[in-house]
Amino acid sequence: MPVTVKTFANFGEAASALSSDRSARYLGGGTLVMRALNEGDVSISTVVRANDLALTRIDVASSRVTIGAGVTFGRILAERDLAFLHAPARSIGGPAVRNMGTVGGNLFAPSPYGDFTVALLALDATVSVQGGLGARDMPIEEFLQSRERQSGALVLAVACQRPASADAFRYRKIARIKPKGGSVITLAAHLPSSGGRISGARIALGSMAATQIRARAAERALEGRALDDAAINAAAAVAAEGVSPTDNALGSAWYRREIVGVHLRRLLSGLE
Amino acid sequence: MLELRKDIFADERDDNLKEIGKGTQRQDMLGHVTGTSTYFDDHKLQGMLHLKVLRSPHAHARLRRIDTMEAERSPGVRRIIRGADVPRNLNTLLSLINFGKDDEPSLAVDKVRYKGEPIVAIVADSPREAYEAMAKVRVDYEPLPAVFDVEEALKPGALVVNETYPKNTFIYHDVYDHQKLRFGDVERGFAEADHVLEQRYQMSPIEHAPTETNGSIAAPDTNGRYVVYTSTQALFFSLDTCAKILDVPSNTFHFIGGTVGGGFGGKVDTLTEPLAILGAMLTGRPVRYQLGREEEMQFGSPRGAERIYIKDGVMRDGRIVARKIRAYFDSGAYTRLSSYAVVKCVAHLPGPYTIPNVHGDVYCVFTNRTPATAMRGFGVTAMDFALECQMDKLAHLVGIDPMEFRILNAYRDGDMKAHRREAKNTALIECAQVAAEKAKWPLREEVKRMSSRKDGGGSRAAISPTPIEPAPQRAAVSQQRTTYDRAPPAPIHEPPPPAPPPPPRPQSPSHGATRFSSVFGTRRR
Amino acid sequence: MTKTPLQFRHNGRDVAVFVDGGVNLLVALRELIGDMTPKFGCGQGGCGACSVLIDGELHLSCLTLAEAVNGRAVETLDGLKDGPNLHPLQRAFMEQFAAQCGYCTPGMLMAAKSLLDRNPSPSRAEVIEAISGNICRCTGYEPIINAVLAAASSGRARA
Amino acid sequence: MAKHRGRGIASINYPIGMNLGGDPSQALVHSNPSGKFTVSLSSIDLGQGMKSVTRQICAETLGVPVEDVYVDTADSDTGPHCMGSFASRGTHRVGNAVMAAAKEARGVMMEAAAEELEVNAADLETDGRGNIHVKGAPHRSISTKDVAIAAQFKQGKTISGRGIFLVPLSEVNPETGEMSPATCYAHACLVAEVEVDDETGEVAMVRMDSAYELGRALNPRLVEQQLVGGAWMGISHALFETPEPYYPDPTHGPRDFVEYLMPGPGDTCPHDIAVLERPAADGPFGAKGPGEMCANPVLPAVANAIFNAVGVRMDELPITPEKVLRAIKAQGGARPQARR
Repeated sequence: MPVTVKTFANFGEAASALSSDRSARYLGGGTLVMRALNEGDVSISTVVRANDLALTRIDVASSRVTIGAGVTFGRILAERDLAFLHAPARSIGGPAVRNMGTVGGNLFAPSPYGDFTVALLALDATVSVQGGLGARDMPIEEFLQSRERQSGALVLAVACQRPASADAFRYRKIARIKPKGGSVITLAAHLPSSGGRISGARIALGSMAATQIRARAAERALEGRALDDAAINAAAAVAAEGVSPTDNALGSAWYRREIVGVHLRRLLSGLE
Repeated sequence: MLELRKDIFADERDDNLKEIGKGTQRQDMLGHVTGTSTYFDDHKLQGMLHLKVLRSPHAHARLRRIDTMEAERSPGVRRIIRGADVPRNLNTLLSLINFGKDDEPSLAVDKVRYKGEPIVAIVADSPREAYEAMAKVRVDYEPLPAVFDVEEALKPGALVVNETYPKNTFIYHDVYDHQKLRFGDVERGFAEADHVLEQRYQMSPIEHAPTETNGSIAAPDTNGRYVVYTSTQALFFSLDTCAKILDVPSNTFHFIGGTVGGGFGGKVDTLTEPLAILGAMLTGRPVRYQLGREEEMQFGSPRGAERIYIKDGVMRDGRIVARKIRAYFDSGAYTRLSSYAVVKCVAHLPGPYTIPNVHGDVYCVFTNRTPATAMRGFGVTAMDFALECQMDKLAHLVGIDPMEFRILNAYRDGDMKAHRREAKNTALIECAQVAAEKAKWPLREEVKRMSSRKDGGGSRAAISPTPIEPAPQRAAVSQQRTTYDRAPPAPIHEPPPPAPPPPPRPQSPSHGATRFSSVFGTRRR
Repeated sequence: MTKTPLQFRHNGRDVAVFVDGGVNLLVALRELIGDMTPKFGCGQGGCGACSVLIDGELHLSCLTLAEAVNGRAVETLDGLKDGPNLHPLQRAFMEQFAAQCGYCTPGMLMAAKSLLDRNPSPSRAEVIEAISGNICRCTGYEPIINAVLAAASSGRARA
Repeated sequence: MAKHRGRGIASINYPIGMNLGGDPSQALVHSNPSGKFTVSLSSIDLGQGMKSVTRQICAETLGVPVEDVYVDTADSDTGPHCMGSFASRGTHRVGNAVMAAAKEARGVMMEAAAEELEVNAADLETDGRGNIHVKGAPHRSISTKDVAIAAQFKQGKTISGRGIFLVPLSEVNPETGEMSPATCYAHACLVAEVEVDDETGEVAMVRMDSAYELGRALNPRLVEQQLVGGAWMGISHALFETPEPYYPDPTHGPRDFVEYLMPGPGDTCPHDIAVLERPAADGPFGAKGPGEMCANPVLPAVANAIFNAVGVRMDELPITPEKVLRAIKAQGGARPQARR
């Protein structure tokens, strides 16, 4: 079947079109869907686009920021109020990919992609999803666990709390190639503190399981402690707990397990 | 930063030249920066069709049935090409120089021997329609066990990869399963040596990864011929290969190329031209066949893997007295050019050093992986890696500075090389001296004074007595075993006894291709 | 196959074509407009050979749905020259011998232009970042980095 | 955590042209009526500079400015046979063929000039700026343009030449491997410095110093292109590249440029190169070929530098962080060798 492109002015209509047609894919920034079409993926015969302005809105007015699913990484980098997300945004692709790839699309990007989502997971983001039956917000963790079933849904936006300070959120992508490369491991840590003690740490890892996951043992190791060498070493020592990486062209499961603690320690201690 | 050291070898050069030696701008640079350099794909032909190839998902399988009925009826399909449509569906690239037997089909017929082997070609109005038709081709595979390791493939009873070579090795001189190098007596050398070091090296395959993938456009020309725009690295090589496979006179084709988006050896194999031309012949329309990036990476031929064993005997004073090498080139499922690389590798032994006793056995081995081909440094890159890592270990072992160790053993003018030709025009010592100077690597004065033009020849020009039959294994003498020593695997299988090569048989090609020359006693069948 | 009309500005000139559904901008530029300067290197977004500017912003034409540029302005290497005069980047690429096979050059130049349009005095690190989505297999990148830096300083000299 | 630096070296040689010879190339050179020359080849320029280096060889041989020569490559109807662009044979084989063709064309050009100046051709020389004059008497001169016009319209001569270069095929002895593989060899020695992270196994290039002997640098800028780009490819082969990351296990093959690893523009390092020229007896102006050999010394130099840095021998390519880390762990930690 030839490919049909359907463009909607309203995301609700786009969502309906997606959920009613198994061969339909949402175009987003095009980096996933156009590649699939270029490579002869004949399972796609409808491409759905939405021009709804809501999809490209950025709201930074309050301590909770909302980013439309259609916002590109290039736009995030241009937004001074989103400085805490600049490191993850810059870690994606080259400049051209960043001008195309979107926050929403990144949620669906298969390994070794999806680095921005690691940051969102550490920031405990919520994902607004428009399905055939209406819109709802879900925690990003729940979204990722059910991602396979979300392919007929349309993500509208993500939202997260702004970290209290620049130091409270850290991000690092370990890649073989510089300055741009696929992820061997991607790490993000949100480290809220009160009275000098970590409270409610969230550490997220990319390329360490089928989807982005949290390093819960490492989070627990930091909880209630000052971010000193002892706490950092304790977290690093258990960084590999609960991970299930696989071999791929960028690194083996063995290697990822070996170095995840090293890189977590370096991230937490602020070392290169 | 590049510095011309005109002071060195100045007496051998006439530098009184006008154009030579100048950094003149490239003739093609303006075209490159304006985007007007014309690559094969920059030819826009009216009514052009697109060719896509269905590839095997199995590394080794029997093809029980290929059903293209539904695909033939798919919208936009102009023609489906199967193996039976290819006039001469068996070829080996170097048949053009009479080296090796035809062993590779353009489209697989009864068996596939590597993952990605082409089975059916689809010519359609658009790439999308070709892909849709491809999804409708039904192939009934009977998966077979596969072999991926060169030494596994040589074990007795190993499955046969390529029936043309039932022992899974290319055949040299009609009798040997490898190419030999025999110069002096390595066993005697090892017996005399203060240290013996045996090591194993492995290089995995490498993809050429040119930014332009392999491809070609073939179109009926106004005079009954076919014009072919191509990314080939070797215009007549590809032209004559197509003439043979399509069984037509070579002047049927007008090949145009010359501006290519990188090759590095990966555009010699003539992967796309025969099918693009056949598509044009069968449809009467221009046909474009360009590999996608994933196809190029996974199924475009790579630089083949090599496994290399080196055993060296070295004296305390740093002289290497014996070097024995056994190497396996992983050719993948078909020969392509690996057979040639083996001989080039043998010629390269033992590296740029004068060693009185050298013994080499190099094998071209078939496995169920993508056929390998030429790449920049063909036949030499992996061997140089092994040799130079080995040199570093030897220097460490005898406690000599590694730069001085190389200069000490470097070949010089007048020395005899292991392939029994006199070394001339050598310059390894000077390169080492200048590199050391650049890197501020300290060398002793006497080493700085050494020269490629001094102290060569004489006893270094001699060929030591060389046993015809391999000498029997001697009992281990008082050699130091070292921390590098690892138990080397025993030889996998003995070569057949030497036999004289049969007399050459005259042969004339029945196809239209030009026969360039004749190499070895091995002849195309 | 149903075709969709598409109109956009191509290097300052209005063009209109009909495209097949799902066709990318690279195919539209090369096969329908006849602008062969953007190159196919991968179709995956990994090599940058097809880089173009859309409304002044660097994009990969192979991953851009052709229909999505309707009414927008597309710039390719073919539009980089000012009449017969080479752009400073083109001159710098020549002077630095920053091309061998030349296949990545159109994408490199567009990526570099995108940088200099926004940042006329980039650091070496910024140049490296700007071309990080473009693969070159021949040059080892060093001459390309030097060419972009040289073009930037020649631009400053003129200003 | 510690990062360790180390230096390693390698020295190599490389044969020029197809092994055993038997790989001819032809060239045709002809002038138009204005004394501008075209070289017709079927050879390929895949970035190495075939068009440019043969252009300079032709101009030098003819004795005309390089602007008066253009090279047309790779049309099987107009370009005579060439074996192809591989085996570092372009400069040597095609260069020699072009030189032979240009010599023949020059002979006709000098005869035609001699007829116009009414002297013996042996008494003439070119000035490289488009003029032919009597030796020792520069005022008795004629431009190549006027010679070409006279040859075409008055004398009825074609200023053209044919060239072929063939190293005759060598046989190989099956028992001893005795053969004549190549007529000349290029040489190189390279020092690599690396930095190894002993907790992650990552290797970063610090710098390279090298010397390459190439017979003659016909165009130093093109030589530099080959050596700089080739050394980058050597780093790539040493540390990154493979379509089979777990060879001989064929799984997990890369599908794109994210998964197929090559050094990015941020992975380069300073590289200081010296070029030596020891002319080859049968090279065009002594030239050998820089193209194929330039990556080769980098691979072992990097492996040897890693040993110097952390004391582990890396005998399998590519040298991934995983392989380095496994080796460091197997020996119980980094063991830096004597700094050199």
